Amino acid sequence: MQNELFKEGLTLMLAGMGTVFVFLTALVIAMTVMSRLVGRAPTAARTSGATDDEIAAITAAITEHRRK
Amino acid sequence: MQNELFKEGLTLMLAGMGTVFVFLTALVIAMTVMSRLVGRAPTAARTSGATDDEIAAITAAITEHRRK
Amino acid sequence: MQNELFKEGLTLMLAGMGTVFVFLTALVIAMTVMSRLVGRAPTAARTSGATDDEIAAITAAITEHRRK
Amino acid sequence: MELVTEIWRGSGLYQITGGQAIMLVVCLGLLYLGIAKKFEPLLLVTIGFGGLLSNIPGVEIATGDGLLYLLYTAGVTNGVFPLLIFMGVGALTDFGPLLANPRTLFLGAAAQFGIFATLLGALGLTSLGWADFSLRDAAAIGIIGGADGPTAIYVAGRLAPDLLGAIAIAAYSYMALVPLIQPPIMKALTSEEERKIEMVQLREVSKTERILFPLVLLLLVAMLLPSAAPLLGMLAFGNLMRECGVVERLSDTAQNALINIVTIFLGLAVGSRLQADLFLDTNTLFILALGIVAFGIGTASGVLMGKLMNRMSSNPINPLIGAAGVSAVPMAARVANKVGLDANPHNVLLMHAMGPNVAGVIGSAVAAGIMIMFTS
Amino acid sequence: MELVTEIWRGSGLYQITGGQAIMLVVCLGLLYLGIAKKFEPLLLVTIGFGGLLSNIPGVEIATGDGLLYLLYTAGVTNGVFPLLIFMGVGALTDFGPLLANPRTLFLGAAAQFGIFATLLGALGLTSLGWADFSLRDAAAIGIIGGADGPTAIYVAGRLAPDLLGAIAIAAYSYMALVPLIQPPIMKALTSEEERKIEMVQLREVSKTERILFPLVLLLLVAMLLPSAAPLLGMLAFGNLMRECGVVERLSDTAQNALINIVTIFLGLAVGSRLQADLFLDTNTLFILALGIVAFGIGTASGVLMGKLMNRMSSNPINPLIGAAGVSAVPMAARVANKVGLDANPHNVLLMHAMGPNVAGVIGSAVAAGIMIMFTS
Amino acid sequence: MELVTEIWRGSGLYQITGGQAIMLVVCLGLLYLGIAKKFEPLLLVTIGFGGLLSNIPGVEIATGDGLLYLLYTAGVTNGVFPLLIFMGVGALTDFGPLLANPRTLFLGAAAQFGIFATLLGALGLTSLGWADFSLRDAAAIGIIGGADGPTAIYVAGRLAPDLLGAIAIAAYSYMALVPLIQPPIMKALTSEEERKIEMVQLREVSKTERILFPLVLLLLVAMLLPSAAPLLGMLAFGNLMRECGVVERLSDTAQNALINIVTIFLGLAVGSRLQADLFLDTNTLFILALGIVAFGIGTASGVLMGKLMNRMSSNPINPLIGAAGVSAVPMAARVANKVGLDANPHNVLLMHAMGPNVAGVIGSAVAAGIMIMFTS
Ligand code: NA
Ligand code: NA
Ligand code: NA
Repeated sequence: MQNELFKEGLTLMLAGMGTVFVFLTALVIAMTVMSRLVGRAPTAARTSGATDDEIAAITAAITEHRRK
Repeated sequence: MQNELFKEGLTLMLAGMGTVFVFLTALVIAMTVMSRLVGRAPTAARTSGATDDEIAAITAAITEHRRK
Repeated sequence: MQNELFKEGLTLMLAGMGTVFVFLTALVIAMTVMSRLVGRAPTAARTSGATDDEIAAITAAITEHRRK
Repeated sequence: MELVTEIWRGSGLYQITGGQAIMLVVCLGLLYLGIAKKFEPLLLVTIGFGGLLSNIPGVEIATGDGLLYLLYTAGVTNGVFPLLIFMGVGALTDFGPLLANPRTLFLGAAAQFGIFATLLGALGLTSLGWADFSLRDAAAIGIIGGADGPTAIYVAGRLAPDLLGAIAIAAYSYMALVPLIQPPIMKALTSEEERKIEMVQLREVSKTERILFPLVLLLLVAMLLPSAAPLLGMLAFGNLMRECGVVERLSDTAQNALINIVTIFLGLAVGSRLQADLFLDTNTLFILALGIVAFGIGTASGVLMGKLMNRMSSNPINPLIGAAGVSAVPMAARVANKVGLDANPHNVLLMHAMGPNVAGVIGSAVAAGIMIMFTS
Repeated sequence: MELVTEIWRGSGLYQITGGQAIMLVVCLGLLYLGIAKKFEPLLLVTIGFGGLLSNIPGVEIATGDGLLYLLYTAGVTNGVFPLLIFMGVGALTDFGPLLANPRTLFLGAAAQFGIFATLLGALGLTSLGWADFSLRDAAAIGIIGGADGPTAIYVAGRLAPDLLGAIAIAAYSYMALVPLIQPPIMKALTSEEERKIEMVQLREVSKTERILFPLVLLLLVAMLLPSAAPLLGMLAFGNLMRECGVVERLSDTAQNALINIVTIFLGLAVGSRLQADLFLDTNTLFILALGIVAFGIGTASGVLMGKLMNRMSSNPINPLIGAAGVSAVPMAARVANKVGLDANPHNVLLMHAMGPNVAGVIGSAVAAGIMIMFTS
Repeated sequence: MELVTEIWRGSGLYQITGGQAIMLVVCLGLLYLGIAKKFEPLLLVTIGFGGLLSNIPGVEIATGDGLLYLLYTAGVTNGVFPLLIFMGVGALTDFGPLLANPRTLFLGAAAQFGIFATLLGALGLTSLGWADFSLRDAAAIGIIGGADGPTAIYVAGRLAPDLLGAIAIAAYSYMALVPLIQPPIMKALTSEEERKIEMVQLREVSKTERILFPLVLLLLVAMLLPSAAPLLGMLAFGNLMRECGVVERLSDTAQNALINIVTIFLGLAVGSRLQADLFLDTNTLFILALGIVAFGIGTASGVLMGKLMNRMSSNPINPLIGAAGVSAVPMAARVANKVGLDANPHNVLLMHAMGPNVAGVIGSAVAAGIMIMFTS
């Protein structure tokens, strides 16, 4: 048994998942802060694909790329 | 006279034309067999450019590429 | 003071502007001669963007490239 | 007479090895899946045909100065092709749903557990003496669980070029099989009530937020995990071209001519790794087996994280959208939507699932960065 | 004063050689043929302009690290550009007429006799001591008779790079001259009755047959003549992308942006071989002379094979379509159609001639494979 | 614990230098100018983002085998990218106004004085011991005054690769600032009466003239100044494809897919020269200062030449169009038009200004050729 290598893998798993969560948590915070700062300034808002039409259009566009 | 070289050329000519015919004969056979096998299965047929319209369209398409 | 280098620059400036003018003068002459030779032969003339519509179209086209 | 012998000896029938014959059949199988079953056809058709070309005996196509080998060295070993594809994906992707609901990034994070569990699995096989994967090999195999083709090819090109063929095939095949792999796991881990949960409509996202998002992402990568910067940087660049509104001609080209050209080249180049002597190996079987485990674990951890978030959150979260966190854009989001509709015909989850879906792309690029940093 | 001398010595008027002056005139002639006469303009305009650039004295364009030299090494010596063009041609070509009537492949086979007769001619000139062509040179010259530009460039780049300029010029010029070269030969070898023969309408070809055809072609090449696999493989790949129906965006790009970019690069790169000291040579004159002989012999053998097949077949075959077997797609097919219409105004041969026409592309690629195998 | 330390040491926050932090801010500023102010967005967005990527600490992007470094060596040091852009510009440019009024070439000539004056300025700074520019450096800096991005990048890549980043930034920034830089100078040097001058309508230009123009230009370059042949040759090639009418598919691709792909690559590659240790330097400040002087002098000499020509000519010439001779197509022509309209609401100078505007492109390419010949 190459226990060394397996241990190294375990470390990498813990550090890896940890970093993924730390990074994405930081991104959540950064996006939230950014959105609030932007929200204060009056800007031309654009709907975020909330309608069914837009859902269809976006999916179609991505699908077209992946499926063709 | 470099007769050696010319003889080599003659050999290449005979072997070459021979191989071209052998290969294309094999292709004729393979295509025919393939078409028959496919023909047995019911498939959505598509006209093979047999109409005048299609003749025009195909020629135009190829011509467009070569002539422009 | 690196006078040598500065002098070399002066020379290059004189020679450079001189060559630019010589070259563009030659081009003016060549274009004029070419246009006259062509003018003799009867050719399908095409307006040189003299109308306001064309001005708009050309500017729009170039702008589209540079600005987008 | 001699000449006929020479031609016969030059023929494929004379020279072909058993391995090449098997690989020709395998590649025809990939083409069948791509064309008849429409499984990720952009890549399975190009990789499959590249594989056919690469197993023709006695001619330099995938070796020497053959076209496929030139493409492989020009764009795969150095990562150029996957990075350009990532730029195109960025130009094609709408991050609006993620901006409207940033918390779904956690779902994209959780689903990356499949990557690391698989890495551990590969090392476990090695510890047991069944396989012989190095840490770098295991990292590259794990990334299959990221369910993102260009990321997998990028990492494999860097860490384990010998395994690139098998890893790419596994990644694209399982991405195509997401509608078969995910639903049983999703149903097993959720109750009927959870699957019926309807989510609140997403808020509006302003143009400014859309423009700033790629820059925020890039700066965060730069500060926290530079080794993920090539992948996420090109994704952000493509998305900035898309959203900034002043370089539409570049964005169009990145989304069309350029990504298409690179896809053709990348597919052929990856196909060149399907040469029999590189591909036919017990390693390949292990990689295929580990890959499907990776997808399963990723799906499960995404769903479980969805359940956890639903309990902790004031706004209801349907745990099904967690399964979309594996990426496999947009297939996984559509699967989540479909399973949700089965439970509740009024439950349109698609847009909500797009958030974790694109979050999964970011998540696996982050995981790739960690792998590369840790093993180089 | 010294400076003026230096500028004068740097000028083209001071440095130009007689050969360069001649080549500038030759290249202007090529541009005239391409633009005013519309002879194969895609290649004659790009090659012609590349030739102009390459004969400007005293500047590195076609040498050193000049753009045209870089393009030449990047894509001509290794065959990359012709292979990508072949992929695009595959994506542009409809093999339906050939599938509807596979026997026309024999016409495409017969017309390749021009290739081998010319090879023999080149060696004959050498035997007589008039020229000094090696077997590889002769093979590359013969391929002009294939009437297919990318095939000629591919073979010349492999076997006789020194002759590439002359071979490419001969191939494209004579392809453009097909409407002048072929009709007299066609009329001399056929009777009025033969030219009036109407052919039965082609059968329908199913989508499945169209998809399987490139795969059948590839597998046959793999088994019988691997050395033709790069050319025919890329042709088959392009055609599979066209017909399979699931990768339309790749097929579009292969037919448009990609083939156009490569055509520009290939034309300029081939033009770089029109440098005076490479091109102005008695060899070039011999190549031009041999090339036209090749076209003539190819046309004649195609027509004669058509006569033979007409006698042996139950369905009537108009021998004129045999002339289309030289390739020169689609010009040769249109010439056959026109000569047929002259004899019988109701006789539309165009679609019937497209079969041998595309068969000629396959035939000359097969001949190219034999040449490469035999001489390497 | 060790691992956390390792991750922390791998992070950007740990590794970042002050210079990199400054450059990240500078690059965000370039993006702001490109996106919010719409200053030359095609290049400022791509260069700016490339600069961001290149200042991420601890990862090979702009160095080693990173993507941006590969792009830089593949297309900037050898001039390939700027030359392909020039081909696209040729395919996009209508030389009709210049053909209708060839004398406006003199305005394009005069405006190049900014180039040479700036060269002298750079050498003056060196003579004073303030800077340390070689003759090649000074020549590359001077070319900023040509107000033509690809020409500046081409010359800098050849003569002063170390200064390429600063030169490209200066060239594109000032081109974008033309509407602010030029009007005060134009108004200071002309009287109200001069600005009101209306010009006679341009004559018609035939298709033949349009086709012959790029050939005349090329042959003249070949005879008089071969060192300018790469730049002007590719410009002429693009324009010939545009005007000859027989290769529309190539012209379309040169104007769209190809120029867009190359613009993306060129922008990223130039951005790679914005690495802090290459860019942050007193030289950069001198280059930015000299660049704006170059624009000012070029504008002034164009206007003064316009005044001179107006006095010597029978047809009236509005001196404002002389300012368009700096190039910066089409911005400078639009500025001339606007200043003219301010003085006389019926005075549409746009088309008249397009002549000197495109003449300025030719003029600065000629100047580039002289610089390269003289300093190599
Ligand atoms: Na993922
Ligand atoms: Na042929
Ligand atoms: Na200029």
